[in-house]
Amino acid sequence: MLDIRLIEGIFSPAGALHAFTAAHGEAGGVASFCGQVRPGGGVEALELTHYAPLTLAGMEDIVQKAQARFVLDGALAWHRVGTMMPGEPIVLLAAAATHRRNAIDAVDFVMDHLKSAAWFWKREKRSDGWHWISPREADHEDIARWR
Amino acid sequence: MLDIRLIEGIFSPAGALHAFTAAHGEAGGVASFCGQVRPGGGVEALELTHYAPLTLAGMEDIVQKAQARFVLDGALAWHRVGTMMPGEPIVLLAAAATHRRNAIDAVDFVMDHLKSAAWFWKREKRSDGWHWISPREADHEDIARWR
Amino acid sequence: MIKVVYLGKLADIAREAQSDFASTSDGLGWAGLLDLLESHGSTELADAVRADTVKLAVNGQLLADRALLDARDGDEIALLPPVSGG
Amino acid sequence: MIKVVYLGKLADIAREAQSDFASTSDGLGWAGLLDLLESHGSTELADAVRADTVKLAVNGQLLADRALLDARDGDEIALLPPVSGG
Repeated sequence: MLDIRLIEGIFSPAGALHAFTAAHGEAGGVASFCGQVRPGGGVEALELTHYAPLTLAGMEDIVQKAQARFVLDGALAWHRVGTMMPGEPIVLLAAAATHRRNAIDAVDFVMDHLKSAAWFWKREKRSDGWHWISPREADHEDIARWR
Repeated sequence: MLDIRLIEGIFSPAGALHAFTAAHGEAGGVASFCGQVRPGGGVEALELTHYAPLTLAGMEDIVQKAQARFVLDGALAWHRVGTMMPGEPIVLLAAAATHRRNAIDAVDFVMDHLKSAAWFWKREKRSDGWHWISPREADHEDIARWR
Repeated sequence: MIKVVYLGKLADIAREAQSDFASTSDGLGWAGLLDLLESHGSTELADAVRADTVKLAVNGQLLADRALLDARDGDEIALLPPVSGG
Repeated sequence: MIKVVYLGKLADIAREAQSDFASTSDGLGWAGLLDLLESHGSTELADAVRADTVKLAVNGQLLADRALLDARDGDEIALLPPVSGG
């Protein structure tokens, strides 16, 4: 099962993961990663802009690459867009597989690619207004691991 | 926060993960892995025996090694003992960290070490009775990755 | 009419999320787009779009090379600066 | 009294989870333990415990070398075959 979504409001990672795991009772295991808006550093809000004609198709492409590379029973990739507050979830990934290494590696692979190859633009609100976030060098190093 | 437990009954991985994530709102992300009893192959039940004076201390030792190696805000390791049915969770791991690579790698590291270095003995019930499970060669290869 | 969509930081520089430009009988190419952005927008906008890291999509299809741009009436051009996602 | 705990497959071979052996004034060493297992249990049990992969713990402390065994009255010896956990 592939479950790939762009989400405009807040969502419950635990609820999503529970449903995904229940749908994959045949798998040996489920790996997941949930990224959340980090509080502190003066960040009051985070905004993710996307470009609808590319973004969801791009996420699907990344997850399909993961499916082609790792033996998976299913994968989930939910990504918030819009404005979110510190502590709120931004992205939830999950992969179910017979062998745990495939599940863990698939989550790792999809997260690296979402970071540097998915069509999201991020800005942070601080006390002095909004600031665009530039791509981090580390993100490009992370994706290079998979080549 | 370290939350390491041996659990004698069934538990809710989603509930545990929700509480762990809520306790780590300051982390950038939470990685997890949940292993469950695989249905099929004629397996009717799985039994995990442990040796109380060693098992929990051994799990704590593995998680502390992960903490020393990766920069973590917290880690959770819950492991069932006793008899469990197909589809039921066996083990839940979670790690919270500022940087996702640390969280994902910590889960991977702890799982590999639990598989080959924790004091659990596993047997499966099939139609013809109980069968002890031998260590898999792959488990030893997995742990060797971290040396 | 050709719609131009500004993503990320480019929307700040353009001071709008998108512009509608009148189409001509000729297609709109890369040089023509930069001229339009400079005349209807600002030199700053044209310069920001000219940066090598900005990619183009036409009707949701990424262009392999910006020099291939040939937009017609009804097309939507998206101007895509480097992403900072996840 | 010295308690011996059988883990995993060893409990099947011993047909019990643990045995209580009377202690003597001398400590119980590795050779003495194997003799006890053979006489009170079976040759099969003694052979299974003798396998290089079986480790010993005394009072919850793993022994680095089985030859170091020197159990006294009140001690608990655990016989630990290879794990198959997770």
